[in-house]
Amino acid sequence: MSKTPLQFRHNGREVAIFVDGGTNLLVALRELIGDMTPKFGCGQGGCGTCSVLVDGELYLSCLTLAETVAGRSVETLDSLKQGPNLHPLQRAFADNFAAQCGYCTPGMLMAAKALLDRNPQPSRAEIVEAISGNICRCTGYEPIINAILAASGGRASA
Amino acid sequence: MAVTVKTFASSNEAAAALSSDRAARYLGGGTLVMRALNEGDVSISTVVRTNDQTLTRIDASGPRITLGAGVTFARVLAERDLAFLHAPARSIGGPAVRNMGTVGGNLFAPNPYGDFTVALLALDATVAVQGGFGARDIPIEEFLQSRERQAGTLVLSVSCARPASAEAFRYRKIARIKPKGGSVITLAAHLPISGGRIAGARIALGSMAPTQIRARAAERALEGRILDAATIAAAASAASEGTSPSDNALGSAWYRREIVGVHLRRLLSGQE
Amino acid sequence: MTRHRGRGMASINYPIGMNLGGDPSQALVHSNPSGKFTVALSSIDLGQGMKSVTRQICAETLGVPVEDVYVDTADSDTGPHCMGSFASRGTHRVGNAVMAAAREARGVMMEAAAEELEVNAADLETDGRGNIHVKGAPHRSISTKDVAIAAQFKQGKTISGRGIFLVPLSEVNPETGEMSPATCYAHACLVAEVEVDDETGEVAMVRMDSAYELGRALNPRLVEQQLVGGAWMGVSHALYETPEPYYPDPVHGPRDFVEYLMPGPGDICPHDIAVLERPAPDGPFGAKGPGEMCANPVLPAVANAIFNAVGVRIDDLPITPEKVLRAIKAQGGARPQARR
Amino acid sequence: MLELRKDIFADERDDNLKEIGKGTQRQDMLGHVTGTSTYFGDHKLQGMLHLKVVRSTQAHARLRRIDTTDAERSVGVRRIIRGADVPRNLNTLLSLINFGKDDEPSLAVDKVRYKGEPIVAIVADSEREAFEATAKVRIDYEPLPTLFDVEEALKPGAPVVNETYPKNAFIYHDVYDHQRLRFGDADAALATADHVLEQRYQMSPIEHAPTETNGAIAAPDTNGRYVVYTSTQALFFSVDTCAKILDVPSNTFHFIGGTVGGGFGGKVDTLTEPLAILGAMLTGRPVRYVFGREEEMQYGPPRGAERIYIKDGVMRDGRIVARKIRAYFDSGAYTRLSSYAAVKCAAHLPGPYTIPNVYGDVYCVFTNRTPATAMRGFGVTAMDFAIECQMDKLAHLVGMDPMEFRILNAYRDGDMKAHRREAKNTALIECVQVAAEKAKWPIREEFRRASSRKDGGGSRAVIPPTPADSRARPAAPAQQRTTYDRLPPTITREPPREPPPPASPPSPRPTAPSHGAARFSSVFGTRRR
Repeated sequence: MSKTPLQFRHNGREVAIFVDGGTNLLVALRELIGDMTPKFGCGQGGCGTCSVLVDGELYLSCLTLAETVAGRSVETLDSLKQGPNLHPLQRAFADNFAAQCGYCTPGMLMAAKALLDRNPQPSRAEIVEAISGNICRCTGYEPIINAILAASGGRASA
Repeated sequence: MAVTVKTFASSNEAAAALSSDRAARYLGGGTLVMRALNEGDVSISTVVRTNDQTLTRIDASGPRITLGAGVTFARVLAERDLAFLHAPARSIGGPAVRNMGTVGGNLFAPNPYGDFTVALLALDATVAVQGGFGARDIPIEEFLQSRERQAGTLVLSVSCARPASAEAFRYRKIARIKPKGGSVITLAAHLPISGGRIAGARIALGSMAPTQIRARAAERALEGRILDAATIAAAASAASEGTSPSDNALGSAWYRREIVGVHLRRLLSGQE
Repeated sequence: MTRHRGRGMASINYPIGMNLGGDPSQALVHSNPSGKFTVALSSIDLGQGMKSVTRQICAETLGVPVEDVYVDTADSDTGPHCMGSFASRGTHRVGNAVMAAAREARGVMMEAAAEELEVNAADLETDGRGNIHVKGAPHRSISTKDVAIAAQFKQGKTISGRGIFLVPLSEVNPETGEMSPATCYAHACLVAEVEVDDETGEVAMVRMDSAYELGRALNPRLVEQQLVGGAWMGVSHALYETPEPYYPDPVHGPRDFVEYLMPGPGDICPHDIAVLERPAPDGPFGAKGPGEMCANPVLPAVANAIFNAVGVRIDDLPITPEKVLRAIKAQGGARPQARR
Repeated sequence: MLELRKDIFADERDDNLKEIGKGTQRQDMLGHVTGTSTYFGDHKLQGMLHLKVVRSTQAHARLRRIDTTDAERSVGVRRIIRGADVPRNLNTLLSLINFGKDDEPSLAVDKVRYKGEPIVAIVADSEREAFEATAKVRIDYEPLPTLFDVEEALKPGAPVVNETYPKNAFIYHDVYDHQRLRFGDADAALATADHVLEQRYQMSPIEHAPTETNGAIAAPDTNGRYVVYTSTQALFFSVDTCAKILDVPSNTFHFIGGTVGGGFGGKVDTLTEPLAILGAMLTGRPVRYVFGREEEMQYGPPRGAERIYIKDGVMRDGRIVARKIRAYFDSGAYTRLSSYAAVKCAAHLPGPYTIPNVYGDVYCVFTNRTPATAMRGFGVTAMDFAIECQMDKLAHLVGMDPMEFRILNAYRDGDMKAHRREAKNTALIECVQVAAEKAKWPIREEFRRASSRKDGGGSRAVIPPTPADSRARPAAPAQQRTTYDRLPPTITREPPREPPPPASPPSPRPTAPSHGAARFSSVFGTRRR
C-alpha cells in the first residue's frame, strides 16, 4: 500500500508523516501524530467533536482529507494551554462548569476560539451561531454559552 | 485496497480522470465524499481533486455573478457584493461546514441538504460543467433533473444574474433545530418587478421533491401581478401543486404539503 | 397566523437505585505516606460527576480537605466491585460505600494520631484542613501527613478502609406486586411555558420554573449541571427525539445528528430552579440522586402547556409540529385555554 | 438560576459540614478543558486491528447461507468471526442477577430478528479493509413475517420473534406474561366514581446519542490475560458478561474505563467488548471495535417505546379513587433490560399520589426492532408522561387548578403505597408549592399550607381488601434452549415465590354510577354512560 508523505504545522511545530490514501485529518492527528485532543463523534460532519483550526479557520478534521493540509497550519486544543496557564476560554469553561462528560469540550473550545479570534466581544446570538455545529448531549448548552460570554468579558446571562 | 487520491493541476485533467473511472468521486469540501469514506462506502476507490485556481474564483463585480464550484459558503459570506446570497449561505451547516462546504458540492447534496442550490434554482443559475467531452453550460433546473447522471462530470462554476434589489430575492429555510438544522422545507423566491408588476417570478423549493424544484403553479399565480395580499394568498395556495415531497426523519410528506403555502405566504409578506 | 402562549405543569417522584435493590457497590480508601488519600472504585464517570461527588463525600468523612483526596475510576484490577453507573445509584450506593470506607480509614488515622499525641482517639477531631487535634485544645495537633508517615514507617499501620453498600434484594409478589423497589425517592415539580404556532404546529420553549427535591445537594454546581442539562434533555424528549419517527412503522430512522433531532443552542429557554433538600435517612449525608429524574417532569409539563396554549392534547411522543398541526386542524383551529 | 431553599426541611438537616454542600470544582474539569481526559478510544496500541460487523439487512429472516469465501480472501483481513466461534453464543444481560433466560446471540446463526443484527465480524488491518471485506460477505435470507407493534405481537397466532419467549412476551414468575400490581378493588371504585377517564399514551423510542459512540479496544496482555479499554457504564457487569460469553474466568480480563463520553443508559449492554476480546484472542493482536454514528443511532440499543393505557376514576371534589393501567414495553428482538424496567414501572404506579385502588399490568413485549435498553429515567419517564398528562386532564375534568389537584392527591408521609410499603421522606407537596411560587402561579391558601409531613397515614395507611384475579394458565415451560447453546441446559432459578395471598372477601358489587357521571374513553373512541 503506497503512502503519501505529508508535512504541515501542528500547533506551531512542523510535522512530517506518511498517510494512506483517503486518511482523514482526525485519524492523522490521533493515530499518526498522537494528538488525542480532537475526538471522533460521528465521522459525518454532524457533531463538531473533531473540530480543529486550519490556517485559523474552523474545520471538521474528520471530513478533511489529510493531504489537503499540506503546508498549512493545524491547531488543536492541545495548543491552547500555554505552559501551566489555561487559555481564558479554558478557564471560563471550568469556572462555568461548562463540561460534564467532557467529550464535546475540545471541539467546543476550538469553535469558541475560532469565534473570539475574529470577534473578541460577540453577542449571545453570535456565540449561539458559533457553536451551532457542535453537539453537546450533557449540558443543555447554557453553561457553554455563559462560559464563552465570560471569556470575552461579557456577562453571563444566567 | 486503499483509496487512491489523484490531485491534478487543472480542472481539465481532473474531469478526464473523473469521467474515466466509475469508482472515482470528486472531492470538493469533503462534506459528502469524506463522510462516505468514513462510513465505509467501498464503491469509492479513487478520490479526484484539483488545485485549479479557477475553481475557487468569485466574480461578483458585475450584474452577472460567477462562483467557482470550489468557493466555500464562508467565502460567499465574506463577500459584500454577494449579500443576496448571504441568507442561503448562512443556512448551511455550522461555521465549520461553511468553511469547508462548497457551492459545487451543494448541487449534489441530497435531501435534507442542498439548501444553497434552492437559492440558485430560484435565480435561474447556469451550471458550467466539464465532462469527458469538454465544457458546457447547463441550466440549473436541467442539471438537477439529470443529477444522477452527472456523477462523472466536474462542475466548474455556477453563475446567475444579480437580483435587481434586496427585496426581489427572498430565502427561508424551515428547520426544526436552531440555528443549525436540516431542512424541513427550504424556499427561495426571485420576484423581479417591472412597471410595478412581477415579471419572471421564480419560486424554488427544497425537500418538496427528490431534488430541488420550482413551484410553477405559485410562479404563475405571481406572474404579472402586484405583490399584494391577494396575490400572495393565491401563490401560497398553489405552492404545493406539482410537488412530490417524501417522508423523512425531519417531517412527513403530508406535513410538508401543509406548511409550504404557509411559509411561502410568510416569506412573500415579510412575516417572521 | 397566530402564536399562542400557554403554561403547563407536572410533578413527579423517582426511585433511587436499582429497582428492588440487590445492587452492591464497594469502595477502597487508602492513604499514601504523605497523608493524601486515594479512593479506588470501579464505578464510571459518564459526566454525571461520580469522581467529584465521591471525592467530596470521602473528604468530609475523613475530615480532610477535598484537595487531599483523589478518586480513581475504573479499573477492574484495582477497583472493587460496583454494579455500574445507572439507575440513579451513583451518589446513593457508591456514595454510601465510599462513606463506609472513609469511616474505616478515618478510624485508623485517628488511632495513629492518638498514638502520636499520646491521647485517646475518642478525644481527637479533624479540622478539615489537614490537621488532627485534641478536642478543645487546638494546639495539641498533628498534621494528617505526619500521621500518615508515623502510621506507615513507625506504627506499621495502613490508613485504609473498605466499604460496601447493599440494599438487600426485595422479592416481588407475583399476584399483588408487593415489593420494596427503593429506599428513597427524589421529587420534582416543573412549570413549562411554550409558544405554539397554530399554522405550522411548531412549539417553542419560552421558559421553565422548577423545584427539585434531592435529599441533599452534595455539590450545588454539579446538581445544577444535572438539572439544567437534564431539563434540556426533557425538552428534547418531549418535542424532538426519536430514532423511529413513524413508530411503530420502523422507516426513516435518522442516521446522523441532522436527522436525529435535539434542541440546538438557539432553542433553549431560561430555566429558574429551586432545590429542596429533605435528607434521605439512608443517603450519604442524606443525598438521593438528581441525574435521572430531572428530565421526567419536563415531558408532561410541555404537553400540558401545549394544551393550555391551543387546546389540543398530544398523547404521543415526541410532540412534533405535525402532530400538533393535525390536532389543531381536527379541532377546527386553536382553542386557547384560560391563561395560567 | 439555581436557588437552594434551605428554609424548607431545615430541621431535618445538619448544614454545618465542611466539604458537603460546597460547589467544589469537578475533579475531571482540568482534564476536560485541556483535552487530556482519557477515554477508551484514546489508547493507541501497536499493531492494532479493526473490527467491523456485517449486519442483517432484514428485520426477520432465516439465514439460509452465510458465505464468507470472498471476504476471507479480501486484502488485509486477519480473521472472520462467525457465531460458531463465540464460545457461548447465547446470553441475556440480567442472567448475572438470575433474571430471565439467555435469548440473544453475539452473532446470529440461524435467524435474524432485527434489522442490523450482527451476523459476521471481520477483523482487518485497517477500517477500510474491514469495510471492504464486509461488503463481500454474501448472506442468503429467507424473509419471515415481521412484527412491529406490541399489541399485535401479543395476539394469538402472531409470528414468533424470539423462540425463547414463544408468546412474544417476557415471562414473570414463571407464570404471567406481565408484571402485576394489585391494590384494592379498582373496578369497584371505577364503577362508583363521578368521572371515569380512559386514555392511551405512546412514547417513541429514544436514542441516547452520547457524543462518544460505544466501543472497546482489547489487547493480549501478559499471563494470558486481556486488557480491555471500554466505554462501558458498568465495568464489572461488562467483565462478567464477557467472561460468560467467552467462557473464561472473569480474571482473564483487566478492564479499564471510568471516563466515558456520555452514556445515559446506552453503554450498559456490553455489545462491543465480547467481539473485540474474541478478535484479540483469535488474532493475538489488539483489536478495536467502535460503533460508527449511524450504527449507534440505528443499531445501538435505544430506550424502548412504551404504550400505556390509563383508566382513572375521580370524584367531583378532585379525589382520585381508582387508577387502572396497562403498559407495554417494546423490548425489540431481545430482552436486554426491558424486563426489569417493567417491574420498576409496576412499582412506580400510580405515581406519587395516594390512590386507594390501583391495578396495573405491565408487559415486556418482543418485536422485530433493535433491542431496547436502559435510559435516564428507565421504566418511569414514559409512565410519568402518561400519568401527568392524565392528571392535567383529570384536573380539567373536575374544574380544579392542576397544582391544587396535585397537592390534593399527593402522597404524604405515612400513606400506604400501592406496592404495599409505607411512604416516607416524601416531598412532592413542597415541590409543587415552590414551583408554583417560582412561576407566580397562584394557589389557594389551604394548598399553600399543605405539608408532606401532615395529614398522611391513618386511614391512608391501610392496605385495602384486594380481590384475587383468577390465576392465569401457566405459560410455556420455563427453560428453552436453542441451537446456539453448546452447553447442557442449566436451570435459571427465579427467586422463590411467596404463595399467592388468600383471596380477600369479595367486596359487594357497586351499584350503577350516580346521575350525571361522564365517562370518556379515548381508547375506544366512544363516550358511554
